[in-house]
Amino acid sequence: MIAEILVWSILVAQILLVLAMGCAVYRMLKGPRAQDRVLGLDTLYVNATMLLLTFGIRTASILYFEAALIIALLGFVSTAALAKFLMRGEVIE
Amino acid sequence: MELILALGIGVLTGSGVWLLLRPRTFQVIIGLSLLSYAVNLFIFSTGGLRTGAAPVLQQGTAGDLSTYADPVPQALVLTAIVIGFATTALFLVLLLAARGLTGTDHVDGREKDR
Amino acid sequence: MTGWMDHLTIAPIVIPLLAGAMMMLIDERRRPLKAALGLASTVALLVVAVTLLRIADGAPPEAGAAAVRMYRLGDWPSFLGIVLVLDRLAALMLVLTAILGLAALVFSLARWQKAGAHFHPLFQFQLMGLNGAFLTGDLFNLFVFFEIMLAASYGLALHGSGLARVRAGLHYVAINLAASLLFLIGVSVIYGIAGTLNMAELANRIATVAPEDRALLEAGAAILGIAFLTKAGMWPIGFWLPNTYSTVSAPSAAIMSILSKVGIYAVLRLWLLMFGGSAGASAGFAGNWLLIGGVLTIVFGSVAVLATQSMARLAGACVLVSSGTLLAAVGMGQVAVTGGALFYLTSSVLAIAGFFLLIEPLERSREVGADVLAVTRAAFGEDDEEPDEDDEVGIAIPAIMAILGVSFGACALLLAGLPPLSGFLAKFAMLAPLLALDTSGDAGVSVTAWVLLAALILSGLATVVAMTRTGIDVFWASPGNELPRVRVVEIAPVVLLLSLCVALSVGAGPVMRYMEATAQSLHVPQDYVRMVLPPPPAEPGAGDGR
Amino acid sequence: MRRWMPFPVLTATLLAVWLILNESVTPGGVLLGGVLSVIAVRMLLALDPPKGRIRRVQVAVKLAFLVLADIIRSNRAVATIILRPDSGKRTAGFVLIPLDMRSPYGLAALACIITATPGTIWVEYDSVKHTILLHILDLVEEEVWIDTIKGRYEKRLMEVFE
Amino acid sequence: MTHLAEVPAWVALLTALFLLIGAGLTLIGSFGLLRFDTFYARIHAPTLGSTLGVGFVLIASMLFFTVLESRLVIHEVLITALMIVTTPITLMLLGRAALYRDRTEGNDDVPPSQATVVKPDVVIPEATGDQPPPA
Amino acid sequence: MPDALLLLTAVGLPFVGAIAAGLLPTHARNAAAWMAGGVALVGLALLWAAYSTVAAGGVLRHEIDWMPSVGLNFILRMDGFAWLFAGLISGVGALVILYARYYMSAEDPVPRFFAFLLAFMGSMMGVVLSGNLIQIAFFWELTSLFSFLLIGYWHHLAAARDGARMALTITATGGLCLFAGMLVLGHIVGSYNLDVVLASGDRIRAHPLYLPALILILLGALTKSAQFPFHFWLPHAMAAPTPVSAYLHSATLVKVGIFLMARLWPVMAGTEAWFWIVSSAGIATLLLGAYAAIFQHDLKGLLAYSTISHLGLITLLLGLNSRLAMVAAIFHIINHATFKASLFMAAGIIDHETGTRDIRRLSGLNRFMPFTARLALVAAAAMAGVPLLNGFISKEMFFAEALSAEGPLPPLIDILPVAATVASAFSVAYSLRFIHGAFFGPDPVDLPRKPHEPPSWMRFPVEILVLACIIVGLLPAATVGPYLDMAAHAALGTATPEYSLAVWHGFNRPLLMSLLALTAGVVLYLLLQEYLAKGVEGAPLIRRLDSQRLFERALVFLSWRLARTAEGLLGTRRLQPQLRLVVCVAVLAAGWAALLRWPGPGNLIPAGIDPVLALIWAIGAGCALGAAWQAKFHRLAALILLGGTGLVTCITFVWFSAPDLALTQLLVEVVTTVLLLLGLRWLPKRLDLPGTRAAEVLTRTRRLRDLGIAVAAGAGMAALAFAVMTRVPPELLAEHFLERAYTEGGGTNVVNVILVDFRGFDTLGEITVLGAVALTAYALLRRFRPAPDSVDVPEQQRAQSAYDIAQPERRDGDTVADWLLIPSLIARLLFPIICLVAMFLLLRGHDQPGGGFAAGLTASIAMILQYMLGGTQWVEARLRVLPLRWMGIGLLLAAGTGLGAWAFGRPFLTSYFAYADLPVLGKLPMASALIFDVGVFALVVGATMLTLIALARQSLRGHRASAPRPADPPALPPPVSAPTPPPTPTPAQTTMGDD
Ligand code: NA
Ligand code: NA
Repeated sequence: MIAEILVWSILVAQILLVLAMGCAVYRMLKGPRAQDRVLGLDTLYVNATMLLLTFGIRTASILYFEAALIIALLGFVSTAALAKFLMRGEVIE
Repeated sequence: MELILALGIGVLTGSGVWLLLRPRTFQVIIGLSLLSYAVNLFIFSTGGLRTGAAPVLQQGTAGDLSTYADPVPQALVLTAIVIGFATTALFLVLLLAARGLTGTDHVDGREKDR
Repeated sequence: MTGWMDHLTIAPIVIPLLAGAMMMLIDERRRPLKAALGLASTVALLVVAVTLLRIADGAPPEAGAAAVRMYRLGDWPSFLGIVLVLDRLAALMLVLTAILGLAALVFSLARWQKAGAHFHPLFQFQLMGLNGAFLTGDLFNLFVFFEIMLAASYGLALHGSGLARVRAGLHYVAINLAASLLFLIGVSVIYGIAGTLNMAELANRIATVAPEDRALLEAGAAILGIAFLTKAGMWPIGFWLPNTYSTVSAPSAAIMSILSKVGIYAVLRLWLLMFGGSAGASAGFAGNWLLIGGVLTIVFGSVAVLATQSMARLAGACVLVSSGTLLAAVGMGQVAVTGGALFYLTSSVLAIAGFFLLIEPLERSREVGADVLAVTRAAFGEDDEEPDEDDEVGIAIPAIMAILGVSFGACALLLAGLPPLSGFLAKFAMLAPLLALDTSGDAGVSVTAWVLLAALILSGLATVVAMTRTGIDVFWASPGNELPRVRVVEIAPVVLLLSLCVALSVGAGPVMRYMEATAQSLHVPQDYVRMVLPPPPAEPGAGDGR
Repeated sequence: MRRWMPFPVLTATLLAVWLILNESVTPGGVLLGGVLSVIAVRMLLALDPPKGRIRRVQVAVKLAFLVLADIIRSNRAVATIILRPDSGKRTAGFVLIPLDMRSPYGLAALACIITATPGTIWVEYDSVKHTILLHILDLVEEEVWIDTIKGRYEKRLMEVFE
Repeated sequence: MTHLAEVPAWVALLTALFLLIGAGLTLIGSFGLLRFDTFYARIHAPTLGSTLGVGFVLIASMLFFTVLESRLVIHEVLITALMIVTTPITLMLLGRAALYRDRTEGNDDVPPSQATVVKPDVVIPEATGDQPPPA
Repeated sequence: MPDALLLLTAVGLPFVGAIAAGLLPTHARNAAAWMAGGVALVGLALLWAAYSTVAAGGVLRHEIDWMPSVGLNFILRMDGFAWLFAGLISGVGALVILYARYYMSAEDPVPRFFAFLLAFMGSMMGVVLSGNLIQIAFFWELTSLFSFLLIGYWHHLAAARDGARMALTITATGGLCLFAGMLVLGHIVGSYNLDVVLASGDRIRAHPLYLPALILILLGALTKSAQFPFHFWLPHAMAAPTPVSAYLHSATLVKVGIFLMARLWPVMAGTEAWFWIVSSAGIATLLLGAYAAIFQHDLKGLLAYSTISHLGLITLLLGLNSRLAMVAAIFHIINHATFKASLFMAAGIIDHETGTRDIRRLSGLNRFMPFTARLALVAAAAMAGVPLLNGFISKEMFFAEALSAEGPLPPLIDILPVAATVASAFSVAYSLRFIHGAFFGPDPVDLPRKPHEPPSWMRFPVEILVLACIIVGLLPAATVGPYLDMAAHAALGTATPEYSLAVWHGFNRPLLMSLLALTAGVVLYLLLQEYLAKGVEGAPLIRRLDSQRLFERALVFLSWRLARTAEGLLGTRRLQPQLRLVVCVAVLAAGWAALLRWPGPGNLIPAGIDPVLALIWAIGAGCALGAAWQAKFHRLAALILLGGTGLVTCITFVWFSAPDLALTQLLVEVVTTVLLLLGLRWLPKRLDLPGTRAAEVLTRTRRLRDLGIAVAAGAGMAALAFAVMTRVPPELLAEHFLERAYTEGGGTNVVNVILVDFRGFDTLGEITVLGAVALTAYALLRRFRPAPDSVDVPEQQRAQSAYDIAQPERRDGDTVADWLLIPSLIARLLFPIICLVAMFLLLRGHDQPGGGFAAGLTASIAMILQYMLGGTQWVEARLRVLPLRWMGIGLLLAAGTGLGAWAFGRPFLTSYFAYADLPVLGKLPMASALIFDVGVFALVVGATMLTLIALARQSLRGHRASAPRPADPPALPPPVSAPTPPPTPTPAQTTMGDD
């Protein structure tokens, strides 16, 4: 029963997170400005980190931790690059 | 589950092919990237889809296919990702060189007559 | 596995790898050192390749002992790990690669090595990729070596940069990337259905594939085939080939003349291994398509030969004709024809490479292409190239026009398949068994044989017309040009390659015997399979002491 | 010691990160982690990080809890704004805040705090006029925000870093 | 999913609760991306996820694995710390970039730069390949 | 002398001589002539040595293995027939060489001439002495080749080039047909050996492939022998030096076709097809050639058409299927060789001494070169068939055959005597024209040179030949009789008919015809005087039938216009159609293969659909479609959406148990995004400009088609993926890997063990790819030249810089410095942490997700971040990454690990692992695979950095281009083609960061 609750709540949490990702993707698709799209991508990365963590719980496996760690550590690099491009027209000067 | 992934692969392939056939080099490189996602997923999927069965063994044991996913496609995909990464980089540099020399980003290095 | 000789099989891969890696550590300004290293490596490759050829040819086929040598990488059992397999075909291709490599490298010493950065390591990787592709007995490893070969060829194709080269290079890379994706799809379908990547094991399993899976397996093979055929330049997916080959630098083009044959090699190897006589329901799969594709390629190649004015494009079109010929011959699926086709392959690879190397000195005498190099050398950007200290110092060789003329004539004869050089014998070696194929009754010459005969004759004719036109243009109709400055290192490789064709012509008997033995073992790959996958008890106790 | 370990806090932090990553504390692991941490710090030194160190750890810890509380509060506030049906009537806006703090580490910490706290974001910094421009989702009164930032965070951060 | 039954009930319940709170907060934050009508409002939205959202999920994860594996599993702490440090970088960079773009376009609803002199000819239209989508 | 040596010398010596002559210095004309003459004389001596055997009906034979397995041996064979031809080749050859010694001018590179001539002679010998069908074709093509070189010897003349090309095109084409015909003939007989072939006449004629073989072989023979309708190349070949014409068109080249027809006559003639083809070609050629010859104004042109006509005569004789006619043909071959060679030489003398060959300008030369005139008169008389000369005798034989011919075509048979007489009359007319036009009449005016007799040695060959004409004409049986007999017997075997060689056969019908022809010829010539005096070019009636023009047009059309059109239609040089074809062909091939045998159901039951993953894929699909939609006008959006797709792919990898893949995918994703963004800066702006309506419709159609292809490819791929996913093969390789990864590979992360151990070779290859690509990218970027419109510093930077400058209290670069102040500080602090994580991933890769590649990318990203937020110059002043060194060391490490196994007598890449039990530190895994992985790591770092840095450094170029500052080392000249950028107020600041 308890396990059942856990299973379901993980599922619900994941669905919530995926919906959150959907919101982010909406911004990526819709814009209207480039900064909105970048913001969407950044949000998508954050949400994906959490999705991976919930997935770890769901499968009781810590093997997916590294992927989440990498997103947290390096996911910002691409968004930072995009922001730099918007501000300076060039990523590396 | 298989159906979802298959459809996903299909959409990626379709989008990739569409872009591959476009006239701008940037479109082509995005298309190639999408296609390599599709192909990587495809290779990956040939080993069958297993959830929560990463092929990482317990210390000191031998594994078997009933508890672990097929590691071979994964290894192949890893190689394919690396090679795909390398070739994407090369294609990018090349399209920049072409853009610089020809002045256009058309795949043929010259604008088609309107 | 103890003797050093045992490791010889992998030497063709390791030598250029080490040479290339070492070159990365050498400063770009110390080019003579790199060149010396490259030369040493390539000469070593030639020696090794010839030794391997002798080893592969050691056991006569009728003696029952297989002329196949296997090298198990990582000491894993052959079905498990990656194996290298040396048989006559692989050895032949290795020797060809080494010869072309040496010729192209020597040629490049005159000026091309300086036309851009990192020529030498890329060249070594090119050789490594080619050798690996010929040696490997594993389908995915074949992909990897294809990629090495292609990656290096991208570099060599773009070597020297410049508008035309980059424009054609873009197409070349784009299409090959697409083809590589197809390669991957094909390989993974085959793995997903047959469950193995080892080519010998694959040959074993093909007959036992469940009927409901067979369609997928064949679809995978078809996709794989398209990948190979794209690289081989088959019509209508090989238009990139003449465009690319005609723009790349001469030494790159020379080495690329075998690159297009890798696609053919792969088709030959895999098709005969997978869909040979023992493939059960799949035997002979898509053979007709190879034949049709081959003939269409010959036709298109001939048209392109006629339609072109530049020598480089002409050479590119000749590559198409040669590819088409080989595909059609392979598609016949007959041992004797395959033997002739291998002879043809050897002859045409040498001839086309020689022609590519010849074109540049010839173009130099004409004003049109004279400053191609100058343009590409126009330093642009962060250029820290050393000044061209000795570029124009080279003395014009006496009677150079005569040497160039004779060489051109030899190329024309070889490409058109006219006597007395090996091109003629090669055609004969394919056509004679082709006509003799079906001697049941008196009528016996099949329609396909007629078609192929006609295609070959007409392609020869087209080549004669085009080469005559070009030759007259270059040698006869433009008397005003001054003698081109050609260095010995530029003309020597051409002479070497063409002399080899003469040698092929004179020594046609033994050469043909080798080719026939090769074809025989390709068509009856049991020896190959048995050698790669020995009976179970032979499995060594792996793991101990690892 | 200084020579080999110029940033002891950072080195220790790195070692901790290493041990947490490896999820084990064995002598070998500590030794390896220590060596790697020292090397990593030396690599950082090559990049000329500005001088500066944490002077008052206590304040720092207090500030951390304060920020945590603020974050929780702001989360609630922002969530409410998002879910409120009449969120269109918000009074979002920019506010310009003059700063006294000069320490780059302090500024960095302040930026992290402000940006990490939902509802506020650091938009622009002017090194000539020493002002920051913030965007605030629920800007009721500018002065309140200036006081909050300066009094609540900047003062404490200056204690820590200057 | 047998292993999920291996943890005690309280752990399971707490894990479930934290997960739902974290995911819910994240969704609310992301929902803000849809709700708000200006970029500067939207830029606040993801912080919900990157602070408490991720925090709750990480607590859930730490709790769950610590109990499941019967050892202290705290490496999730790293993720929290990194999130707190890296998210601001992105948002700060992005916010300022947006401000620049809005200023050069002369949008009214952003504060002008604190310039004392602005040369009229320095206003240059956007440079990226990103035009507003055609109507 | 042994047969072998004799035969090999006969064929080989000319080639050896050719090479020797070719190596002589350009001015060594005497040496070359002596050498050539010597070779010809040796040839004659050899024939003399062989005569006794051959005359006794014997055959000299020598066989060498060549390609025995395909039935091709090098066989030399000399019988009487071949002997006769060899004699003509050597004899006429010797005379021509002597003649040429005096004919060729000092300016010509004579050694080359003799080299070609000797090579040609060798090829001719090869043809006549071949004992193998393929070998005949082999030497046949060589004769075409060397005749091409001889005809084009004076290649500075356009006529020589065109003539040579035409000759080669026609004869080589024929040669290829002949080759095919020989293949078929060999297939019919089952052997290429001439002896076997000559013994299989009945089999050949009865074979269903007889007709194809016959047609192909005759195509070769008739083209070579200039038979209608392939005759037109021959007159154009007259652009050759006259010795060449004398040689090629009297005794050798054009006789090769005749030789072959005669050689194969016993086995291929005697059928209706033979009669039809050969005799009709012969009669047409005979008449046409003779008719056209009358109207030529060029002496050599006249001789050329007369040659055509005489070749037609011989062909006609061969076509009559009569043995006696065959003998007559052989006889006429000899006669024609003698009188025609001498006439060519005479024409050459006239040309040489007067400077022209135009009959309209020549006149009365008899007074200036009486001796030559007399010689020419006799030779021309022989050509005209005047009694007491050799031409008369063979012509009589021809008339006799014409009268007695039988065949399947009665009308042809009926007109044969008439045609023979008419042609003979024509030949009288053109012979008269030759002699009368050149030697008689008033003194010539306005000749380029003052005519006089040639050097006596130059006339000598003519004298010899004319003497032969007379002697044979007077005493045929005593002189040529034995040789003709020998040749006929060799060609026909025992079935040689009785014939008599006599000057006088009584007053019979052939004689009547001869007289008629002589009279008619004279009358005709007289009647034509007025017309010919007008000097109109070409023969009336057939002037419009200009085969040469037709040929040139056809050639240009076929080999040029048609080919270009066809190439355009069948091929393309544009990328889009090529890619479209590749995709379509792949889809069709796979579809065809799959539908050929419809696939059955899979053996796995698909798992239920997880709503989470389904939603994730909805997102992924949305991103992919969005990227496809936006990639043209919103590149940045497409790039961002691509990132979304990548993330979904990564989540999928996690979902289906592939943590390593997820990790790698993510890292690659980040680096790729940065990479593409770096590139975006150099791409042109794109505006959505509407085109014309027609263009819009076309575009829409194209897009619809591409959409169709994309949908088909996507659907096909989805179906294939589904099908493959739902089946698992009975035996999977994976089973073994899982079993042995730890026990034998020493690692728990099976994927990593596969990568560094089981299939480490793949990984070695993969990093080599990476290295090669990085080198290529670097090399390309070194030569990178930005497009003019993107060379400037980006607008944003200019605007921000201008803003800073406009503010009195700000310095240039403050805006960006303020903007990056905090991010760059945090990024610097993150640097050691990211490096630590990289190490972590590297060291644990063998057991847990990670590995060298992931670690290398992580470390690279750490560096990239610094470059991004600190600026290139700032970073490079502080950290010197030497990417090439990393790459080299990495590759050597990886390869060295492989080689290390050799020391232990194991194959390449055999791994070693153990757990070292150290004090304090405890058990530590020691695996060679780790060293390998470190190599991978180093290479990945090096390759990634090399590419990225090279790309990033291009930005510096923009700054330099807009403001070259002396402080920037190394100072570069601005690009040549780049327009001068608009002046900026002050130099742009490139150094960033907080200084
Ligand atoms: Na499968
Ligand atoms: Na915030």
